[in-house]
Amino acid sequence: MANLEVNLGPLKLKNPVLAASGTFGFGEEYASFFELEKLGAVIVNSLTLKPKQGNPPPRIAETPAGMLNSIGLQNPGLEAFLEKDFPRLKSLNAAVIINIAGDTEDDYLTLARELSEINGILALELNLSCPNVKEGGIFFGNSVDVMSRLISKVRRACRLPLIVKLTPNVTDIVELAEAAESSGADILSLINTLKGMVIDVSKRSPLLGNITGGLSGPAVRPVAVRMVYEVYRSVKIPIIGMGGISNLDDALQFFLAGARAVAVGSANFIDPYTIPRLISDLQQFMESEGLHSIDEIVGAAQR
Amino acid sequence: MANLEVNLGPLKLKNPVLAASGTFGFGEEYASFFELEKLGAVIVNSLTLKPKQGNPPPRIAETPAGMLNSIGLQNPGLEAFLEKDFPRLKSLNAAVIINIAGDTEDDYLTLARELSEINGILALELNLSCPNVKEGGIFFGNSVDVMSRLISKVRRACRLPLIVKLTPNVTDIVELAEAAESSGADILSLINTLKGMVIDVSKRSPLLGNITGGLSGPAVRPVAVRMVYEVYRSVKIPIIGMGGISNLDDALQFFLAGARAVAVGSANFIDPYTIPRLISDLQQFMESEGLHSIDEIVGAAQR
Amino acid sequence: MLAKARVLRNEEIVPGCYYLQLEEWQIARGSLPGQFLHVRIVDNIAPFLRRPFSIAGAFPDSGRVDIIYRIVGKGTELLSRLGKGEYLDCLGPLGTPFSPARDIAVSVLLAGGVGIAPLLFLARILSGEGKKILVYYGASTSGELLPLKEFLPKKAEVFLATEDGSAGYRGLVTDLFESTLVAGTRRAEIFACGPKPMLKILAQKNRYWGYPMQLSLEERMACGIGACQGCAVKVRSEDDKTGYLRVCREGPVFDFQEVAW
Amino acid sequence: MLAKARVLRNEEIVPGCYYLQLEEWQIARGSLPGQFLHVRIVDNIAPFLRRPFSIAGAFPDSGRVDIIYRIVGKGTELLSRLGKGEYLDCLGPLGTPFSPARDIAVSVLLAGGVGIAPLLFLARILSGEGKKILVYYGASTSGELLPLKEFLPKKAEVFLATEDGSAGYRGLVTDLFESTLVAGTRRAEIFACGPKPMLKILAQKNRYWGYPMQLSLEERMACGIGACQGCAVKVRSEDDKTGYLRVCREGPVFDFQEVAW
Ligand SMILES: Cc1cc2nc3c(=O)[nH]c(=O)nc-3n(C[C@H](O)[C@H](O)[C@H](O)COP(=O)(O)OP(=O)(O)OC[C@H]3O[C@@H](n4cnc5c(N)ncnc54)[C@H](O)[C@@H]3O)c2cc1C
Ligand SMILES: Cc1cc2nc3c(=O)[nH]c(=O)nc-3n(C[C@H](O)[C@H](O)[C@H](O)COP(=O)(O)OP(=O)(O)OC[C@H]3O[C@@H](n4cnc5c(N)ncnc54)[C@H](O)[C@@H]3O)c2cc1C
Ligand SMILES: Cc1cc2nc3c(=O)[nH]c(=O)nc-3n(C[C@H](O)[C@H](O)[C@H](O)COP(=O)(O)O)c2cc1C
Ligand SMILES: Cc1cc2nc3c(=O)[nH]c(=O)nc-3n(C[C@H](O)[C@H](O)[C@H](O)COP(=O)(O)O)c2cc1C
Ligand code: FES
Ligand code: FES
Repeated sequence: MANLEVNLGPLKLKNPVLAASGTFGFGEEYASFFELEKLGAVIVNSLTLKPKQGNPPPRIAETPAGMLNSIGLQNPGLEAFLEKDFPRLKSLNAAVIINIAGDTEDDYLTLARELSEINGILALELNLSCPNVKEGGIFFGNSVDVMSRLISKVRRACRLPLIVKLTPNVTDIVELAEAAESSGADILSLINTLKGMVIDVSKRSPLLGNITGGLSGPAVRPVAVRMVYEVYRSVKIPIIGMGGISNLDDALQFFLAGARAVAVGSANFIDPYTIPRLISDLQQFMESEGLHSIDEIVGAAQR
Repeated sequence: MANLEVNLGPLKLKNPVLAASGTFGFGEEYASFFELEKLGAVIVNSLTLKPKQGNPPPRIAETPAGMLNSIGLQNPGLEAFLEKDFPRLKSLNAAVIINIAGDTEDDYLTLARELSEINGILALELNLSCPNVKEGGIFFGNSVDVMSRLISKVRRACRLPLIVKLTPNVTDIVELAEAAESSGADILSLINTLKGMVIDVSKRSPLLGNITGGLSGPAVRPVAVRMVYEVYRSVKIPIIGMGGISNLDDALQFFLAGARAVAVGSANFIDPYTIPRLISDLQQFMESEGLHSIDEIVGAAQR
Repeated sequence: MLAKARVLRNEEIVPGCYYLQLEEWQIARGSLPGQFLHVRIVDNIAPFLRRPFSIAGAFPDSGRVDIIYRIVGKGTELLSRLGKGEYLDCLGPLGTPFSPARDIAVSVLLAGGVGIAPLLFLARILSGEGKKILVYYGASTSGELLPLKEFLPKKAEVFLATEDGSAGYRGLVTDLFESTLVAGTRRAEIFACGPKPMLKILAQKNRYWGYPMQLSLEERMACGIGACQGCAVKVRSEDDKTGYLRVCREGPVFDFQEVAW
Repeated sequence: MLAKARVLRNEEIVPGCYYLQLEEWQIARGSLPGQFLHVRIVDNIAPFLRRPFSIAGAFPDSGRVDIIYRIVGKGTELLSRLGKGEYLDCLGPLGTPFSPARDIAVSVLLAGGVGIAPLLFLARILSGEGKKILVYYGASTSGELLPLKEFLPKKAEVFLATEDGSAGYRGLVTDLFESTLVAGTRRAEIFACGPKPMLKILAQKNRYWGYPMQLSLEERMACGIGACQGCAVKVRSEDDKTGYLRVCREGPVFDFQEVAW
């Protein structure tokens, strides 16, 4: 039987298919469909230091082959998470990666430090698509300097494998990827959502309560695959690819472009069995192609 | 009857629906479906100084709710265009806007100067999604400095209304739009294509001959509408909106976001009658809503 | 649960409004009034998201589950093309159902438009429990009113309102209800579903009337199961703090006092 | 032109391969062998682009236009679900047709797989002009071979090849043709359509054989009418310069000497 295990630098996964942050809650809901231990890992909803209410509704808009969301990082905050959600998630035998977000460097650092103390966390994923309130709202992930400083500090504050999730809303994704690598990231996640909006023509106003939202789903896949392809050529650390994956063919595009693992986001909403099906299709694919490890095809489309 | 005329600064159009550059050839093919004089204007294929062969095939890939193209600016060059294509286009009574592209500043300047001498051209559109060979391949549209310098020079070299077409593959579209305005652009076109790629899984290689291509179609519409919405707030010059428009509702999203005219691209490939139908639907809409001019709803969704 | 439900019937009953009967035994057995199905209309990327519809009836003995829907966009338009014998991908039953009080014998069901759907299911169940059912049902014009006889228990009393007066009371259904009301004289509880403005008016007025009242709300959904936080509705807790709850999980049925309009 | 063509028949004739008969009088009257239709499979955004298919037959007297297609992906899969009486949005006839020489009495039609489609149309027309028709037709296995009798004029002579030898000659159809060839003894012209590797081999060999030869090529298309430059094929002019021509406009039929492989 083909071996689905992968090593992403310091992070060892039983298989390379993850649930993307924000699309899988804290796992509970999907546990009624299948056993969470099947997953490579669950990347939980972005967690902030204090509880966050999130944005006013509507928060969801359908778009051609995709969707916009403006959840606004609604989450119970670190304390409640550690008390309630985390133990439940662990009791469901999920491999857990915690995605963290903040308004200031200090937020990230406190989260990283405190989560470092907790047993049973596989890795941290830094969500950099957040505006830095101290620097006038510039996004952590949009500026090489702001990002690099943050990553270096978090790197020192925490002993867990560090995944940095890059935003695609930038001129040069390669420059940011390289900076993340040299600031101490162990792994890169690509991509977060593209910034977009829908206007409700009948109301002559933006549809989302928050005006703009993040575009995800099959529509963005060509952008995501391109970014993985470009980043793979210029960094040495492993990449988790995501953006519009819903089946084996989609996932293989990412592996061939250079991702060593993939994450499934919006597709979970369409079919809750997307991830377990993808894992078993991948297993079958590897067997029929005689692959011993997914590494054999990672980056194979590079030329 | 509702008046469809619009003024985009110095550019007066009989209606606000244009054919987007690169998707309408030099007009000839569509002239067998309807009279080109119906259109607000035809923005022709990007024109370069010398003839350009374009990229190796395949040049087209279908994507979810969209497509990638890597035509690579194939065109006959200025001389042949002026000799053959332009007179034919004029004889079809089309209002003509010329989109120009170059590898160097000099290319753009020569094109702008020579086209300024020609009668019957409504405006020039600067395609900035081209790498500047002299500056090591950085895209004209990605850097405020490189772009601003180019626009200022072209501005001085030409007496025609100057449209600047921005690329969406940037961190801050507003910054670029403001720079284009202050360098002398009369009008902005948003958006060009998003950079993407598709991998042919069966061949384990990029599908397009050129590896990457430009994403267009309904998939990108949320990104395009958002950029028009953001740019409208910060510049005074008029905007031509485009990206995934195929019907009245799509076009209205752009008008409400802040575009004073729209252009239709990929949708022409799906239904060659898209533009004339959109014009008559728009006319009907304005009449049933009692609008005297499209200006009455431009930017109405801003809040 | 996720299931392929077979279409038994899918017919336009009044212009623009369809009655869809499905066969799916597990869903039929598990459903309670107020819950909904989240359906995937085509096995394709357009439309991308699932669509939520209230369960208008569930019959454990025949495996039947009903939905009543109005065509408003691409998804419902495609749904209307689904033929008998074809299959519909359904996630459900989802959400928190109505929770009628044991000891209140009179149930007022107040609906605007297609909001009647979940109340039809509720009426059947409550009637089976021996309760008295009063249905207040409004639409903009008579052509939009569903033929309720087909769906309601015989004993239910129906009061109609249309905005143009083409059937029943001329005006809003909330006004009709108010006009028939001798506040406080009768112990009853209200279950309502319809457009947001109607529910908002009801909630405001009921602060004076003082009935127990449950509302079924709508919000745009992605997952439908509680994972994405997409279907947020603003609520106010007893200590007057606001926050968001999920229409798909804590809802779609909420106590009227909970909702922060 | 753009037209809605009514489906007369849409049936699987060999596994994975469908025969589609359409009724559209103007297209039926205007079509020539080698031209194609660019069809929009659903009135929806998925799949987004049109799909090109060669015209396998056009009958001006009955308004019928035929297509033969193999299921390879989502578009053709959806096309196969189209039922009799439904309509298909067709753009066409498009492209430059085959241009047979007046004075050559023998026509060799050389096809691999579903590449036979445009040649069936050509055979009927050429046969009507009194020409002798030799059809060389190859596939990987006999199960993939279309029942040519149904489509070809009676007088046409057919030579089959399968790669596994399950029918006719064992091997490539190009080899079969070569093996029956006494070069230069006969005046004939060749029309070929099939997978690119097959056409490439043919083009190379024909430099020695020296027949007039026209090839029908495929390339991914967007507009189908010549506007987007998407369907580029590399060609070599007489002075050995290369450039790109459009499969949808200058093609799909090209002289074998023109194509730069
Ligand atoms: C819990 C619940 C129960 C519902 N029950 C019924 C019912 O019994 N009968 C009925 O006719 N309708 C019901 N609706 C509304 C129904 O979901 C929408 O009419 C439907 O989703 C519209 O889809 P569309 O593609 O036709 O419209 P479009 O406008 O094209 O849909 C675009 C997007 O907006 C969403 N959307 C549009 N309107 C609504 C809405 N009112 N509520 C939530 N999402 C919306 C769609 O789901 C989709 O994601 C219910 C909604 C909810 C939340
Ligand atoms: C001039 C011409 C004539 C053709 N005639 C026939 C015919 O008579 N019978 C037949 O079965 N097929 C024919 N083809 C090929 C046919 O167009 C493709 O098989 C079809 O487009 C595949 O669509 P799909 O959605 O099933 O496949 P997918 O692979 O899902 O399609 C994805 C995209 O790739 C394009 N594509 C995939 N394969 C091809 C191909 N071989 N050529 C061009 N585009 C392709 C599709 O059009 C679409 O844009 C012809 C192609 C051309 C260019
Ligand atoms: C509803 C929703 C909520 C999301 N929330 C988060 C989040 O909290 N943190 C984060 O880093 N990414 C978040 N994302 C982004 C996803 O993790 C993922 O990067 C993106 O959706 C692309 O993948 P997809 O196309 O498979 O959905 C969210 C996406 C969606 C659709
Ligand atoms: C096949 C194709 C070729 C294009 N060529 C050009 C071009 O030469 N110059 C240019 O400025 N934009 C070009 N574009 C971009 C379009 O003008 C337009 O900005 C973009 O496609 C978004 O609009 P749409 O989604 O309606 O297609 C091209 C687009 C397509 C699809
Ligand atoms: S729709 Fe996802 S939480 Fe309700
Ligand atoms: S497909 Fe557009 S030019 Fe041929």
